[in-house]
Amino acid sequence: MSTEQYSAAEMMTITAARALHNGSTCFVGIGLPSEAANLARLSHAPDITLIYESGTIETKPRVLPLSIGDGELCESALTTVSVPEMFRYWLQGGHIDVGFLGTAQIDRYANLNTTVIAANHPAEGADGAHSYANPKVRLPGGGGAPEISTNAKEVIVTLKHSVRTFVKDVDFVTTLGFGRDGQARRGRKTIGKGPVMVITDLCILRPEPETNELIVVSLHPGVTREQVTEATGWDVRFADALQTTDLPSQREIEVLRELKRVTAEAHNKTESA
Amino acid sequence: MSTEQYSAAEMMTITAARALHNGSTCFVGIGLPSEAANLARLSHAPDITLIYESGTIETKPRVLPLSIGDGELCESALTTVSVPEMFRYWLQGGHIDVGFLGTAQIDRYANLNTTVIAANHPAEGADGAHSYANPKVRLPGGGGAPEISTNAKEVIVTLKHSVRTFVKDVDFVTTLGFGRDGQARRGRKTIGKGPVMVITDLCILRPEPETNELIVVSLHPGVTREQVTEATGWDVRFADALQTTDLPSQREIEVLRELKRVTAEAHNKTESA
Amino acid sequence: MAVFTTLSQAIADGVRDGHTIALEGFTHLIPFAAGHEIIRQQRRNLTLIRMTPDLIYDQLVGAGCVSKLVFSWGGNPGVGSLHRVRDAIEHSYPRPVEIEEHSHAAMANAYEAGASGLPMAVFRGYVGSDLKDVNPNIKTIFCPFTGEELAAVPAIKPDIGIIHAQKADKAGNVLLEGIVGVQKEVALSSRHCIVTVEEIVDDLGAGPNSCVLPAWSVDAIATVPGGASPSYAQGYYPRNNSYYKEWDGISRSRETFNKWLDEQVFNGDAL
Amino acid sequence: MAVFTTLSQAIADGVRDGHTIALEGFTHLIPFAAGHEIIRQQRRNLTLIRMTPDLIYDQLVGAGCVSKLVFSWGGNPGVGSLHRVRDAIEHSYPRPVEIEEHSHAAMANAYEAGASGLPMAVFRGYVGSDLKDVNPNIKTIFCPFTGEELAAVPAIKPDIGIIHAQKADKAGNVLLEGIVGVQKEVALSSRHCIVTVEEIVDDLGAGPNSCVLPAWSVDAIATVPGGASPSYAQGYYPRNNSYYKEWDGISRSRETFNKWLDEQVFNGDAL
Repeated sequence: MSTEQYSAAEMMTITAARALHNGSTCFVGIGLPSEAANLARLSHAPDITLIYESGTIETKPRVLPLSIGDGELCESALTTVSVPEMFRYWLQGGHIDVGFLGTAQIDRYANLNTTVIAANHPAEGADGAHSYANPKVRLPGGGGAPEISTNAKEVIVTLKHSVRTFVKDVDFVTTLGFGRDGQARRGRKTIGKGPVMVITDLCILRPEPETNELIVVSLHPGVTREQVTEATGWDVRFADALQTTDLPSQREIEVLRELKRVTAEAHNKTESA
Repeated sequence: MSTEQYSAAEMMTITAARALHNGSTCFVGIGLPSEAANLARLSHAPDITLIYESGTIETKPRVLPLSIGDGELCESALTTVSVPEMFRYWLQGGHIDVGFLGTAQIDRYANLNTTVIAANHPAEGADGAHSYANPKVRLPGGGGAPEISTNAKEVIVTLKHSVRTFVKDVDFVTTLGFGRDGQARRGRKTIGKGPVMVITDLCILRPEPETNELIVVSLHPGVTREQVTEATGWDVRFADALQTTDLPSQREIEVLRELKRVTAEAHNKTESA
Repeated sequence: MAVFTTLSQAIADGVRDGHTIALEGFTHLIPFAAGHEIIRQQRRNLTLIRMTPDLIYDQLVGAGCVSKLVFSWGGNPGVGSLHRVRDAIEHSYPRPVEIEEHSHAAMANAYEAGASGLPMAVFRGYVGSDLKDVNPNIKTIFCPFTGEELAAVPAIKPDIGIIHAQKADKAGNVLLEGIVGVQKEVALSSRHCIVTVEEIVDDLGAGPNSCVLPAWSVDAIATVPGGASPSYAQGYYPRNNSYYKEWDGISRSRETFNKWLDEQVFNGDAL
Repeated sequence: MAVFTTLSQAIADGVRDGHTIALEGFTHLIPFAAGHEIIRQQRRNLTLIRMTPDLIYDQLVGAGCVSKLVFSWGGNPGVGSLHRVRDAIEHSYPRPVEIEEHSHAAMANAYEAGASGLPMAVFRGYVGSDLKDVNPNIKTIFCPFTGEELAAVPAIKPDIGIIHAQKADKAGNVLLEGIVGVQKEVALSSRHCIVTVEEIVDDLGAGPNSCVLPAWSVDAIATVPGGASPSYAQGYYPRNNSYYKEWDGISRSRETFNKWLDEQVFNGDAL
């Protein structure tokens, strides 16, 4: 399949889907993660367990949910638990292999900001409280992410690549990546590994061993280093063994498009479950 | 009905049953409390809610349970919750009007001991740790009682009257009545009122205002002050307005005997639910 | 003990200006009709608690009922912003709204602690998050056995809890099924609990371990078929996803919102 | 991920001398067959955790498998004492057994905390009880918001959790119904979880909010019809109350107990 036959968004979703292993348990954020997680389930990972914060365990929706708690999620689930139980027993209890998150902003240490874009963020010396008191854009807030990121065994992040989203320091650390200095998880035995992979419409990034700075490990087909550098708000580095991401397969494209088609059909009905 | 027509044990059960109000929620201990609580439900308090620590809420057993978790309790319940939920949400959450307890030992401040009878309990200066290290008789332990007694709005205790059971100071405070000095609940706003009534086969006792010492407020028909004094391990006092407990009614006797008959029948089958 | 009443009476009897209120329902069973009735009765200075403020709080905030919002994720799920909430926070229109911001885990634990009669919830949370720096209600405690640092937040104990459920029986016992969210916790932690239901039935038909609220654990029950629309009631009607999308347009400007308020809530068909 | 196996294999693979093990089941669904298998495999120096030790632990203690017991109510419900447990505690026969004693609320909270991945449980407990003075694992913490004194106990996190359930489906998902006790908590807090079931079915037939353990949350499943007898399995067989009464006689003397052990467990019909 040539690069003309799929969009950058599809490339992102398919690459994110591939990051999920069959047989793993995945706590799924809404939006991009949900799309990729369900694509994984419908393609290479039929036995992946998808868990949503609404309490639905091992859900197999036919269409993508618009919200985190659509009826389809419950109807197709193995079982549905209360939200306190979900966060206490299943997430904090250590039963989640992968937390799969989107975000509005990410920084070089994979910290996530979904709280506030600051009106006048100082270039250095990032301070979340300062940003919070001086909002330019109010974002929806943390939701499940702060504890998914620390209580899941590992985290995968997916978002579109741009200088607005990939910043040197997030205005506000809603959700811990590796902290302002990249070392915030060091020595903390009761929390997970944190972000192991960030998947965008341009590339795949991983935290560098020791520093935990995100570096580009794979470029999507047709994407140049310059494109990534221009879309990244810090002086992003590239792995020595830089890879090219595998092309989407015919089947992956087909499954994804069919999923989006039935989803659009369902959600555009006046009333849909 | 004359006093010859019922036993002292029946008098105790019937009096204990009367202490429970229709419409209240009652957390029921096994044994004597369970018998009395079900008699209440089958006689004057059809809308009493009986709750057992096994998680069964609003249970209406046809026969008395042998254990705290007989199948009959669940089958006849409105709903059954997990044991952690029972203790957290329903008991500690403040939804229990009356905790209904039995005990092996009770003292003048209504402290309960179901842990250990000491081999050589010092006459004064009661010390639970000393008793624990020097057991004469090992009792079953606290079970639900320690938190029923503090998290229910009030507590009713029922047990047979004897110098072995009614002691000046319990060997071990498994479950708080009013403490070693009668004042342990004073100023504690987050716990319940504690024992409001103790019902035995001889009489009814209530804590005296201020001192919280148990005093006899009602003698069962035919019982003398001397009998109670002799059966009590401290110099028990009698209320100025000492009452005589109402005789059991014909109906109370009948309902109790029928309940015990069907219970015996059920439990004497080789296998019974 | 549950009293059967009308929604209008239940709100009139229960909700006072200045109350702290939780209207819960995690996407499913959101008590929209009760929210509209609070707007109609023009309650003011409410502190509203809800994990996902959603359209229902956008409406209450836009109608001027609210002075404080406690939440963990404020958006129109899958669609975008809550325009009325943002207008209140950013421009104090129609009134200023103070916010207290948490994570989902914190609020779920705080509801659980409220239902458990505890003063606080303890959980492994907010590790490395700046939310700790902007919310004084997030504190740290240490495990006396392991020394581990854990987060503590105050238990949620609303004056009024409002939920929507599928059904109640004639004795007033309530059954919730499907995505049950934090509704049992709301019912048990609130000083006064109002439940709207799709219908009253002879027999709940509940399994032995279903999510049932006994009649004596709730205070008022009102039958309001469709009372969760445009969210959904599993087994009764689906989520009106289109309405969630249309809300973006209605709520975007003060004019279109106020028109909606006037035409639909005060003088119209909204339940 | 659940592996289907035999009970004998599951115990051989999972249980080691010195392990901390919780065999739970609150009156209902007590995993007696698994207990007998542990006796047959002659495991030693086990720390056994259980709210209500009951006959199953009387048997394990009497058989010499146990060096420590963590419990909150030790008796034969409605009948009397656990004679083998008392003989071990009071006379070190057949081996000395150390005890750690709690209340039900403490243990229920400790299981809940274990399932929640926390190091400790916090609850309003042990107020005025001498149990605090004889159990160093009961500590005090203070609410940072209200100053209230609360109790803390360590979370229970067994090496091995063993439960009995009504059924599993062919994928290994497990359904418990009725009095579910603390079994979900045991399954989720244990490092390794063994489940015996009455039967394997095609479809669990579970309601949307039933107590279901996904296949990936348990480790070994063995089909053992009658595996909870003389306790009961709701929907399958009733509690054998007579046996509980007979046990009083069997267990009262070392001789009759050892005879039972030899004839029933090692060489007889006990599951």
